[in-house]
Amino acid sequence: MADVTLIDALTMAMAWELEHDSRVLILGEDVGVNGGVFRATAGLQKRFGADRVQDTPLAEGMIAGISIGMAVQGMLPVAEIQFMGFIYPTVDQMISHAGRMRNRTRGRLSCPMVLRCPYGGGIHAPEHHSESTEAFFAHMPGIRVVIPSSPARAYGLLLAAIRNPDPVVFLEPKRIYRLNKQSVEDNGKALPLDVCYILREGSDVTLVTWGAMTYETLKAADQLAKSGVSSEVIDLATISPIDYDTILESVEKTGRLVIIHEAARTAGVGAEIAAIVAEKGIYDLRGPIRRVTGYDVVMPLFRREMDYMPSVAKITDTIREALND
Amino acid sequence: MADVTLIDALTMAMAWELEHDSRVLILGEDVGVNGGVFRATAGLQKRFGADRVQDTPLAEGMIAGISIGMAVQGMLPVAEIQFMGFIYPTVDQMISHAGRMRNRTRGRLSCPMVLRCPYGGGIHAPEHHSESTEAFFAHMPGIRVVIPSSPARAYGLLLAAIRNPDPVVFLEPKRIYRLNKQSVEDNGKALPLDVCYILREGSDVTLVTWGAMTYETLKAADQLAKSGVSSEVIDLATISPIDYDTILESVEKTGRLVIIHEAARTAGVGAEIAAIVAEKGIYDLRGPIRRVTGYDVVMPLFRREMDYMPSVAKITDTIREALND
Amino acid sequence: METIADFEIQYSQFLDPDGNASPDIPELARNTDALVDMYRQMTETRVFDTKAVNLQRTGKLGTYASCLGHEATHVGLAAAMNKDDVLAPSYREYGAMFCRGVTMSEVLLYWGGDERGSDFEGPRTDFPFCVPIATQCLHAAGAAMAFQLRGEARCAVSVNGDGGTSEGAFYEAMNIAGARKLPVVFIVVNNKWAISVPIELQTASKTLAQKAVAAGIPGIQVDGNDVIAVRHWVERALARARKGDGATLIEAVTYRLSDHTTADDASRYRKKEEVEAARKLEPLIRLRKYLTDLGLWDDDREKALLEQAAEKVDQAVQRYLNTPKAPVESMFDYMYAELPDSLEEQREHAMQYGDADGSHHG
Amino acid sequence: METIADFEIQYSQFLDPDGNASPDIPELARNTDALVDMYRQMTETRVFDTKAVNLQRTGKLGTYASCLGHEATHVGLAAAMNKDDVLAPSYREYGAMFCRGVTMSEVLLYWGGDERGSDFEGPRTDFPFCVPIATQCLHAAGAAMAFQLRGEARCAVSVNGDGGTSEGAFYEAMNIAGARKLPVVFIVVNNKWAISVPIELQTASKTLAQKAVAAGIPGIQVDGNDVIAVRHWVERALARARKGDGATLIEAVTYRLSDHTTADDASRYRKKEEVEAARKLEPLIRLRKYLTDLGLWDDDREKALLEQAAEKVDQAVQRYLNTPKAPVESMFDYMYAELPDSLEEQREHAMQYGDADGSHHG
Ligand SMILES: Cc1ncc(C[n+]2csc(CCOP(=O)(O)OP(=O)(O)O)c2C)c(N)n1
Ligand SMILES: Cc1ncc(C[n+]2csc(CCOP(=O)(O)OP(=O)(O)O)c2C)c(N)n1
Ligand SMILES: [Mg+2]
Ligand SMILES: [Mg+2]
Repeated sequence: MADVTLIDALTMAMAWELEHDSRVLILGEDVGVNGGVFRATAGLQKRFGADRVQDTPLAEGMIAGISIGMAVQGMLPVAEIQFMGFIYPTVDQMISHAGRMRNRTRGRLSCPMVLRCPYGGGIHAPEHHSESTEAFFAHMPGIRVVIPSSPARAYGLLLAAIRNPDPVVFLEPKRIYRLNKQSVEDNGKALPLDVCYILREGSDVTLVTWGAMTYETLKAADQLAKSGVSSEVIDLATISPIDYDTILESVEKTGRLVIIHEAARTAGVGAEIAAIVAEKGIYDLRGPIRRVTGYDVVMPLFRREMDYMPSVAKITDTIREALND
Repeated sequence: MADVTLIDALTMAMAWELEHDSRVLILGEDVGVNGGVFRATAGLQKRFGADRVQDTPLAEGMIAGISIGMAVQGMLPVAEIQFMGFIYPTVDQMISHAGRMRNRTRGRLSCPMVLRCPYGGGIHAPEHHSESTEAFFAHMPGIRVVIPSSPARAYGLLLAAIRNPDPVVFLEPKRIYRLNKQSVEDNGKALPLDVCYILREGSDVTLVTWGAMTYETLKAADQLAKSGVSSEVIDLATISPIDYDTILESVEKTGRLVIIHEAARTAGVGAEIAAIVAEKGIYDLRGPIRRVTGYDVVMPLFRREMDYMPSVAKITDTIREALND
Repeated sequence: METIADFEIQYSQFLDPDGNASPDIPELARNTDALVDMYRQMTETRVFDTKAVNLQRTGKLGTYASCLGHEATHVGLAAAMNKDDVLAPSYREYGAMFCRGVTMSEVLLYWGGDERGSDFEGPRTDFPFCVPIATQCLHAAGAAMAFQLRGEARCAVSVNGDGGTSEGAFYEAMNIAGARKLPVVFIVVNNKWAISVPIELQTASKTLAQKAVAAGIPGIQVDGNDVIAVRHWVERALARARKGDGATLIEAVTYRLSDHTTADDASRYRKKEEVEAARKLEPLIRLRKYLTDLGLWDDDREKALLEQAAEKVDQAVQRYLNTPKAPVESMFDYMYAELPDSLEEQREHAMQYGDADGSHHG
Repeated sequence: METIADFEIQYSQFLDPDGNASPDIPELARNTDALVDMYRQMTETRVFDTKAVNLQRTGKLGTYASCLGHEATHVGLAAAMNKDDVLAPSYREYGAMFCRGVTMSEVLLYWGGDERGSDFEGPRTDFPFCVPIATQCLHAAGAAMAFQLRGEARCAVSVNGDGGTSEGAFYEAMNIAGARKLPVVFIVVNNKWAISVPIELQTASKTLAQKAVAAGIPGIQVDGNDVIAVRHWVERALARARKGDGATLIEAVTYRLSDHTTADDASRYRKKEEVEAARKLEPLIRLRKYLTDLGLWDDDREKALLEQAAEKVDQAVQRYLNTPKAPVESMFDYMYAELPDSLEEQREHAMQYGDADGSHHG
């Protein structure tokens, strides 16, 4: 039982799988000698060799494309895209092939790959280094999308993603890579890939969020608890497919729903959650479904990035409005 | 006043702009001598020359990238992507540059380009030729998304798209390219880019749809009218930004909302409409917001494609359910 | 100024259009069984192709991409491969796919709008048809990397067209293959046209073989209508790859004698004369002449082969036409190894409506 | 077998590391004002670069990408351009941007997290910084197409790194430039490293200049630490492009003497010795020696230049540090020519919360 950060937990999970399954390999830009620009793969090449932890040339479409080729031929590639702002060249391969190989061949072939990518803002990074575009991948049939928000979930969900027989886009909230430590047992135990997590139980309002925003959301819940507001906080964790039973049960209990995400609002994943509840849970709702999200603008350069993002204040104010319905 | 099909109207609009604005040029695969695989640019190269109607090499990322370069330097490129299944290599250029040039340079530069692309299924086409992924572009800040559903709107909206000072993704419902004719005056009059159209007034239920699905939806409305159901049918037309006032007013009147689109359900544009109404119009709703959409699967090859798509039966049944709320 | 690197691109042809063999014709030209077998494959492919076009014309098949004129390139490249190598085709390499063991009815099912056409009975690990141009080049590179990592003596072969050489994916695949000495052969079928775009508009590069220079791998141009040249150079490239010496790019120069697909009308953009001239160079004539000169072929054998081929094709067509639609729910059942709960409801909805209710247009 | 195409890649250096001129040194080496001016630009750039790194270390600037060692390549390429040509840079070509008229405070604003850094006062039509690797190559090709269509005698110049040559966009841009004879020059700055990935892992291609062969355009490799060679060959390429003879690829070989950015620690992946060896080849030393030998330079002049440069940089830093944050709503106000109604509400929401309330982490 070691106390580890979220990023340490990811390294542990990759090491475990490299150790226990010879089909697993890591590839990406700077993942080898350098151990990744965020150090997620630090030490892995030294330990497992340059064949199994490979530095690739600089081409994301290539990384996705060869990962598909390898996965179809029996390997379990875990590819890293350095930042979500550079994931777009992979979109064609992911939607046109990764998500289709199994269906296209009626199960003759499959594509068990993982595309890892740090995402989100708030680290004072340069342009294109703060994107949150999980909605693109959530809209792709055949692709699973997973986002951990704690060291333990990072470990268990990444193991599950690597072992899953289908392609998984695994997005890592880099703002909380090293935010805090949690004791995680390195026991190779995976977590399920289609359940969300109730981080805090409550009865007045349901707050659905994921990734780094779980922290703003929990803080908002803490603040409001002082004034007697009981919030239920749900970490979506598996963005696609969505476990909406848990969300619907919670809304049935609370009657109020606020969705918080960092991505731009329009056609974000928050809209899907709202749509599901507006269909299946509408009679449980006491008032409007509200979203606290990034705005429909380009993520500003860092002097203004925090003004773009949902903040504790924005969240608490929105919850208060909801309570007045 | 000529009676023209939707695709004729697009050709007319491009011809008008080529004629009246020397900055306009058409480019894409097979758009020149061949006049486009759907003939949308038929005759334009002969009339305006190979400089202004250019056949490009086969590379969609290149087509988007050089269009951006041209637009930034004062041209008004109208690029054709042959099918939406091949639009994915443009995603990087569209989100990383087209939608950002103006903001990134504080207005010093801009990107007045149009990316035209036939989309949607139902024409018995081969694999990858039937995609409806408008949601990707709707989620990109700085990009407008427009979908016409009649010859008149095709003409007026394409003119507006070409004249718009910002990038526009213009998606063409190819299944209805030649479905029927309408008399359209070739007068260079553009339509506004952020209003939706009420195709049919009604009081019992609001049906929001776009593209080819307007036809299934209108048919469903006709059928139900026989049993006394009064449906209001709205053609969204401008997918981004969304004119939600019209939708909210309609829901205020009808109290019921059914959204119909061909794209896969999860994180589709229908979810955004549901989310907006669940926020701003919830008190007007008498029951659940329902969606009749493509399923969250890969568009099947054509023997089964119609089973994937919303049909008049699926729509009417869903509306009947809504009426029982 | 000093010269720090230089490159030469070679062209190879062993059988000229009249079936005359060049003096340096390789060993395999003496393997008469192999020659006859390739001729049979090429002929069967052509008979199949003609039939498929007719099926489309009579409404019994969807849009179909003819391979007329490509038979030598397709059969030659597959004949050079080992059974356990993998092919990453694009969409018109039937001659190659048949050699690999894909059945004619599978190809018809694919163009007939049925996914089961890609569930190849024969080559279980070959990649399926690939429509997004040049994306398969990366799959081949990835497959080669898998073989290399596992220490298997297998190779991957990808096939794309002249138009495909304009896509970034094509160069990215060659570059990683070069950097890693991957056991892969990239075959570019230069049939002079990408739908309506002639090769001259596609690139300023004088040959497509020279694009290999960008990746630091060897490139060669061969007469794609000469099955001996194609097979010989692909065999050489595969042997080299298997030895661990890395990737090769082979440009096979041929001509698309048909429309791009049955949805295309090539008369809009190219001259009859050009097509007629190209027809004289087509691959079957020269091989038949050569076999005849060697006393390995005559009219009777030809007649017998054509009958046999017609019968084989008819059987495949019957199998295809007699294949009932897959059940509606099949669109869900292969999306994931395990169907997520969230899709159950949609699956039931689809089943409830069964077949399309015909409310659609066009 | 016949040879159907051959290619040679040339290397050019006029000033060796010790400042000795080769006999074939071009005309421009006699333009003493030009030489001194380039030396001044290179020196100012280096002084700026050192200062920027310090600003980051002291928390006054965000992540910054140093250009240490690239000064000759950057200044040389821009010195070769006409004012009305356009530059499509990546993110570290400050020497080039300064020559083009971008101000030092603009560069600081950009790395300081302020969009106004890309609202260049000087070169209004130059492309802004471009972070997504190699995407700018296509913008340059598009710009060149615009100039060609309008019949303007202008050229576009794009700059990317050795790593950038692995991206498909780089090849797609060269290919269209070749096919259309576009007035564009592609400059590849081979500084041997792409963050931690050495050129040997990036590609098997012996030179990066030879990648031009794939597009049928000329490619040449020059010593990127020799400002005379860089400027000369870029001038030649631009003249050729202006004449309508099309695009050129120029590989400038230099070395990244700094970490990749201030967020990087190069000691993790490369040897001190390699860096020390490269330092001996850096561009300022040799030019200073050459100028000194020509009697155009001495210690007093050097001292004066350094003081002048320091002052200029300090002024820019002050301007940068004194620039207040842009208003919150500025994140909305440049998204569209006209803000859509649907964004009004979000804009007001953002304004209501004004500055960040500090509730965030990290
Ligand atoms: C990425 C992509 N863009 C466009 C298309 C549409 N398309 C199908 S075939 C084709 C031309 C391909 O030409 P080439 O590569 O020479 O192959 P050929 O058809 O001649 O065998 C085009 C543009 C496609 N399938 N994929
Ligand atoms: C498409 C893309 N992928 C990854 C990155 C992250 N990244 C920034 S710089 C860099 C290395 C670039 O190397 P090179 O092209 O040689 O340019 P250099 O930094 O050496 O000047 C990488 C991988 C990026 N900016 N864009
Ligand atoms: Mg072709
Ligand atoms: Mg570099």
